[in-house]
Amino acid sequence: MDFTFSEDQLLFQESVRDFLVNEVTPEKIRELWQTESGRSDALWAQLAELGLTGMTVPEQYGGLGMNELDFVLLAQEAGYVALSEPLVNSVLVAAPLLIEAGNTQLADEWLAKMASGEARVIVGLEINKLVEDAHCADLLLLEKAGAVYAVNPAEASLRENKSVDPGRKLFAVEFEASTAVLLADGEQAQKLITRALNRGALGVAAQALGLAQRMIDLSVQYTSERKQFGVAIGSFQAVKHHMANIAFRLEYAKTPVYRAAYALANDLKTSSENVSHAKLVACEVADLAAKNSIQVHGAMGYTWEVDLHIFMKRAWAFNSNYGTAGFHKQRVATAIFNDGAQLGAGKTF
Amino acid sequence: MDFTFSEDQLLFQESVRDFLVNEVTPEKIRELWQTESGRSDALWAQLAELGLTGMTVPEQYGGLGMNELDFVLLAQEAGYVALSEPLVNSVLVAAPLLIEAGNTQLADEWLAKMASGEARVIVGLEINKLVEDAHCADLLLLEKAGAVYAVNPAEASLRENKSVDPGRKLFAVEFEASTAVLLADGEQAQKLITRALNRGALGVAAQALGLAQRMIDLSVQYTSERKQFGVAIGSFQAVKHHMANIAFRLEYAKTPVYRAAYALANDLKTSSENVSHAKLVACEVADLAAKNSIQVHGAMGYTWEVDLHIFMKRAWAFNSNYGTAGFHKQRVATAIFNDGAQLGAGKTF
Amino acid sequence: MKLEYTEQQNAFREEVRAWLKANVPAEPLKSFDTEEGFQQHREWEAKLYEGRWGMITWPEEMGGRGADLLQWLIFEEEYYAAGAPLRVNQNGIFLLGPTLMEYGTEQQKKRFLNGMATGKDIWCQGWSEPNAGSDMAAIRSRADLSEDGSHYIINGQKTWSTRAVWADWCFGMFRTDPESERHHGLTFILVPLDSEGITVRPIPQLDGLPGFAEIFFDNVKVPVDCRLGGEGDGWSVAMATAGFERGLMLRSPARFQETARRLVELYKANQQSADEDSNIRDEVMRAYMDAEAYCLTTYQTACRLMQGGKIGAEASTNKIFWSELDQRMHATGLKILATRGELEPESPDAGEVGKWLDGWLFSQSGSIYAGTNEIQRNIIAERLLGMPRK
Amino acid sequence: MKLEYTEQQNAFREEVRAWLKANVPAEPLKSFDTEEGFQQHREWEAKLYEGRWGMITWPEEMGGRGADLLQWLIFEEEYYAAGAPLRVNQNGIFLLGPTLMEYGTEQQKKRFLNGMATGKDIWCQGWSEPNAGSDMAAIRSRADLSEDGSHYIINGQKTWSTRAVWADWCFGMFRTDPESERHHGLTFILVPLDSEGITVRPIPQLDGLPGFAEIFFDNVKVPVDCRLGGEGDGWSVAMATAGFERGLMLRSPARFQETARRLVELYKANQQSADEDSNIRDEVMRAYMDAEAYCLTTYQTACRLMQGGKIGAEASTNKIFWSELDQRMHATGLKILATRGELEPESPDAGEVGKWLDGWLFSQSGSIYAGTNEIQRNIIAERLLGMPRK
Repeated sequence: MDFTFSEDQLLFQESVRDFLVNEVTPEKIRELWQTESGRSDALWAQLAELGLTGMTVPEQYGGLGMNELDFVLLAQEAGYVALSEPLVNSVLVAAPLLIEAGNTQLADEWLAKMASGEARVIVGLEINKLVEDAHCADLLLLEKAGAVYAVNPAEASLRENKSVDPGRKLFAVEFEASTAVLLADGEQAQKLITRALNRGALGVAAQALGLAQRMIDLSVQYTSERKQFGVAIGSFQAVKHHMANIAFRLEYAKTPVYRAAYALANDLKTSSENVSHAKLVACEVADLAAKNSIQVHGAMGYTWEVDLHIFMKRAWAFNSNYGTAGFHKQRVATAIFNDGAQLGAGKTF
Repeated sequence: MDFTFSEDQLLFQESVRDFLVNEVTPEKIRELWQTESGRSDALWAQLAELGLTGMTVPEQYGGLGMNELDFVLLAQEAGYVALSEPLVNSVLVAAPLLIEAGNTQLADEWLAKMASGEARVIVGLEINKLVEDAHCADLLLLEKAGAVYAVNPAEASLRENKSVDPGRKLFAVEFEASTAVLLADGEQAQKLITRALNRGALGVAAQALGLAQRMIDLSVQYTSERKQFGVAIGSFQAVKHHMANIAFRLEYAKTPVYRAAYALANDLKTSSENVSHAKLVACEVADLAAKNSIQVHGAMGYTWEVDLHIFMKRAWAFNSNYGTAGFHKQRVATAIFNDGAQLGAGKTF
Repeated sequence: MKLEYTEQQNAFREEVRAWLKANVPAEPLKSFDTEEGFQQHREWEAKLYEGRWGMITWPEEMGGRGADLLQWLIFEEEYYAAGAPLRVNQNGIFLLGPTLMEYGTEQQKKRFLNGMATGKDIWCQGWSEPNAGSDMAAIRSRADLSEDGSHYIINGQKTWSTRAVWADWCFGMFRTDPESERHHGLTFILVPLDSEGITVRPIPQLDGLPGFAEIFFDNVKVPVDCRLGGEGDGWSVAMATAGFERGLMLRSPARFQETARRLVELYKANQQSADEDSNIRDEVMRAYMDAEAYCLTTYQTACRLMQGGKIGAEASTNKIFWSELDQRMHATGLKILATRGELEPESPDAGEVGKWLDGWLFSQSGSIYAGTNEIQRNIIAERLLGMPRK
Repeated sequence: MKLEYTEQQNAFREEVRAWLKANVPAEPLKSFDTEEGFQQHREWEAKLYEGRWGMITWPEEMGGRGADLLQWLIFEEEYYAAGAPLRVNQNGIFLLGPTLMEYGTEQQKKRFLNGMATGKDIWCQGWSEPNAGSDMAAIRSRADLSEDGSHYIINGQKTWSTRAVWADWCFGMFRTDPESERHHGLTFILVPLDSEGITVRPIPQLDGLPGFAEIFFDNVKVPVDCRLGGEGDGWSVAMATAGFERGLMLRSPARFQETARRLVELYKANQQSADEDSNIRDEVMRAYMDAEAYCLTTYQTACRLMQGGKIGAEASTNKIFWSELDQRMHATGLKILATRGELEPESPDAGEVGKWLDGWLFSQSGSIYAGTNEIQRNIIAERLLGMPRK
């Protein structure tokens, strides 16, 4: 029994954090909002150089051959800077799906390019209705009517939708099955989809942890500097308690997320319920962080100018991403209310 | 349109409040806890003298012939002192039920005695499972298997149960229908029971308002006197906000209670939903008052010695009295989710 | 207590309803945080004025109807039920107007009230300053009387001034006694926004639109007859402006009851998916009950005031209740919309849901402006409950 | 990360389980807040000691098993799952014991540890004073060294001393330097409760039982060899006692996981009526998830500590989380029980529900004792987040 990350995992997290905090600054984010695609090839290349885009790509394709547990802390850091490049989905959803689909020709064609950063492979699951970042896809892996297809973006039509979060690019995607490669249908497709959904939800959950931490940091900094009635507003007990309420819940959202990553990495039978627990509490704490942070920022928090909204809007958008609270509650309920459920002390591991 | 109480109603409230605060002190309550019956004939006689026991008894029987709206503020005051005498139920539930049952012989026999304070008539509805104060009843009006009976207490067997609130006396009551007078069955019984239940729930709601106010008052007093870290703990913002959170909700629980009283007094079609709304929010605010009050009292609030628990336990016991939150939520849901529901601006009155 | 409308009240409601039915624009106006929308709303105000519906609580001789608070509530119920446009000149007609009637000279009333009523002059507030958000007594912008006593010279900065970007006038408080502290030495002054030395810097809000602005004053000359009340009396004039009756004008129950009604509809239309999260049903029900309670308490207060009663800490209990209710209702709406909840109204796949996102963003400000809810809680604890200040 | 038990850990669990199965009393013991129950629990402690299960984290030579934190967690899981009795001497074995091992002289260890381990000596705490609840630095009870230096003379009053009514010894802090302020000049002293000059006044708690007491000291003579650590070092000795590892001993996840499990059962047994209030299902699910999260985080912390990590503000996040979870779970339990929820366990119509009411009452103290949750939130804000103190 060891519920800690390895030295290596922690060091990797630290170096990725340093990179992201320096490179993905609020100023850069605002610049990218002004561009057509909202995405940066240069940044993507840097992420590839760090080995990140190939984290889950097998070594034979030039990747690192790592798993969900190796990546979860990095996804958290991606959330901390509200990264908009499709890194988390690429690592957690696209590469594993491509591998598990078992089409060696496609795998051979794309995995090396994913690892090198040459290509972005984008997954679209029906649970999300719209496909994020479909516009910058080199290959689309799409769920449609219970089957999974590999789609050449040139054969798909995209209809853009605007999210409240200017960093999210959402598209309704249509394609003819006849123009695509069928990867799986029936039961196999269901399996693939469930696993992709779990990984996507884990990615959202991990990023939500980072978002919550960032909003705490921004708020603590703001309230320590901003004065009212002659003192820093961060010295008011009501302001402190708003922050403490995020912080203590965050501690109890992290471990469910790590456990979910572990479950997926080890293909445990409890994966789905663990992921749902993680997604629920991580999104809740990010949501609370948004609520309390805007409140302690006062009118400043309501502006476009202060950086808080970058993270707040991402947190709002994440609430229903890869499954609403209701969807995940149903999965947890199924696990704990069934008659054979193993509950109580000593039944956790 | 006039949403205010009359001068007379407010003056009556004031005089009853003065009486109760002087006569039903925490010291007296603790004394009564030590007695076998827990009830005081002397106090009951005083309540009768003030005209209270006959509030809803027709004038021809020596009562005041008043209605739910005339009484609601007084029920609130009864809650403020955590009165244990069965006054609220007698006025709101027993007398109206006896009148509406339409058995003139029984009415002639008992109503005058109720007004004069000579007799206590106690109602037992199945929704409460146990019958409060059955031990001091001169006549029992009991629901059983869809019918309503008048039962001579001598023909009933009582099994005492202990409530967390030492001021509440609860009894499982059994009787043979053959020894009782059948007052109503079938549809008529249903009507009587629903009306009695609504009145009982209104009584609980009104008392809950008083309880919440009392807990605020006790807590404000305690935290203004008690010092920690060199200052009155009531000057800490967290303590203030605990209290403010009760106070602002209390303002928005009062008007639903008054509206419910008005609806019952005027036999409006919305009575049931109005009562349920009132019961829900009034019990919630009393529950919150208990929670926040014990917290600001610190360890003192956890003792038997400080008066807070007298009111806190009554609030806890009221939560499921005359219908759980679930029961009342169902009634509200029925009203607002049906397809013909008249909702929105301008539809309130 | 009589919870029934009189015949006159019912007739009044019918009259309002009929006029609105005939006049409310079929197409919703653009947001008044855009230049085009602002002009549309200004025109709507003119139309309301023509029908004498612009400020019904004003006296008849000033274009109003001398309506009482209950008529106001009825008017608002019909107004919201009809989906009529938001009021772009509410700062003028509901806040400054009544204050002018109380503190203004005859000349000032003549000069300002009509332009306010017709929508010709749109007013914005100049309360907050960069370091005086919830703490108005910390105001530092100065107004110095010229040597000849003919005008004030204003220097300083105001911020969070709603709709200042396209407004015509600003009213606010300025420090006329440079030695003074806190709420002493402040004066209430009306400032034309086209004065020389004024710079208005739009502040984009959460939705990206410039809903408010900073106003910079650089030696701005304002004639003394633009002073409302006496020099140094600013605080008491301003407090009158901030009173509850005025608050009621701005946040009438109808607004929240209509949101609650739409939420019930939204829930019913999506019940199957919504019920996956068993809290949602409860939240919807609670929204309905709370909006109803807000209505009940407002009616109670209005009746009490009409009978000569005074306002206590209701302004604070009220502020907390409606603002947090508004946020909860919109949060629930977005939950029901699920993945559609994040879409901007103009998105092709958004459907009829944009209102909820807009409303959600707007609701965020409710717990902040006009004294944060933390300050309101302090006020309740100290003034209503008498807890020790420190 | 490896979330699987080792073979040794599994074997250890089996051993614990087998012993408990053979030894846990079939009939639940009476409450240890009654005299009879107290004696029953004291006997149970003796039995645990005989099986070397009394304080498994103690070194073997002191009757323990030198168990690590993970073994402790496993032990607790089996202990709660078996429904074994509450620990009447937890103040001694989990708080004072380890402190004695660290700060005590050899003679003191010899003298006190065995009686503590066997349950012969039950210890209570003497921290709080009437005007020093959450503010331990405000302690005013004095211990003056006698002229010959052989003993202290203690005067003053302690309060909220849990189980002091039937305890044998008290440990606590006293002011030995009368000139000192705050946390200086305090000394940690062990006091036999049968000393002359001691009066113990029981304080009845919410359930009417004397769960704690006030202790009055009137010229109580205590030999100097009852001092733990140096004179004036009380604060640092006490802080060691209050540390997280100790907290973990007292509030292990197993307790809350078993409550959550019982809550799920209660819900399933009453699902039809419980579902009338759609929140209940959600609350039950949340209770399960939160208890699980508490377990996960505790395991994480335990593993980190075993690898040489240090404790930060976890003691505060932990305190808030479990105490509020405990209250919520019991509130939900009572809601499900509906009208039965208010009944005392011995009531004929209560059925098997008394546990919930008892647990609810007990849970009320969780957010208050050992530093109220408001103080814990201050600590998180100031120490974990670095917010300004004032």
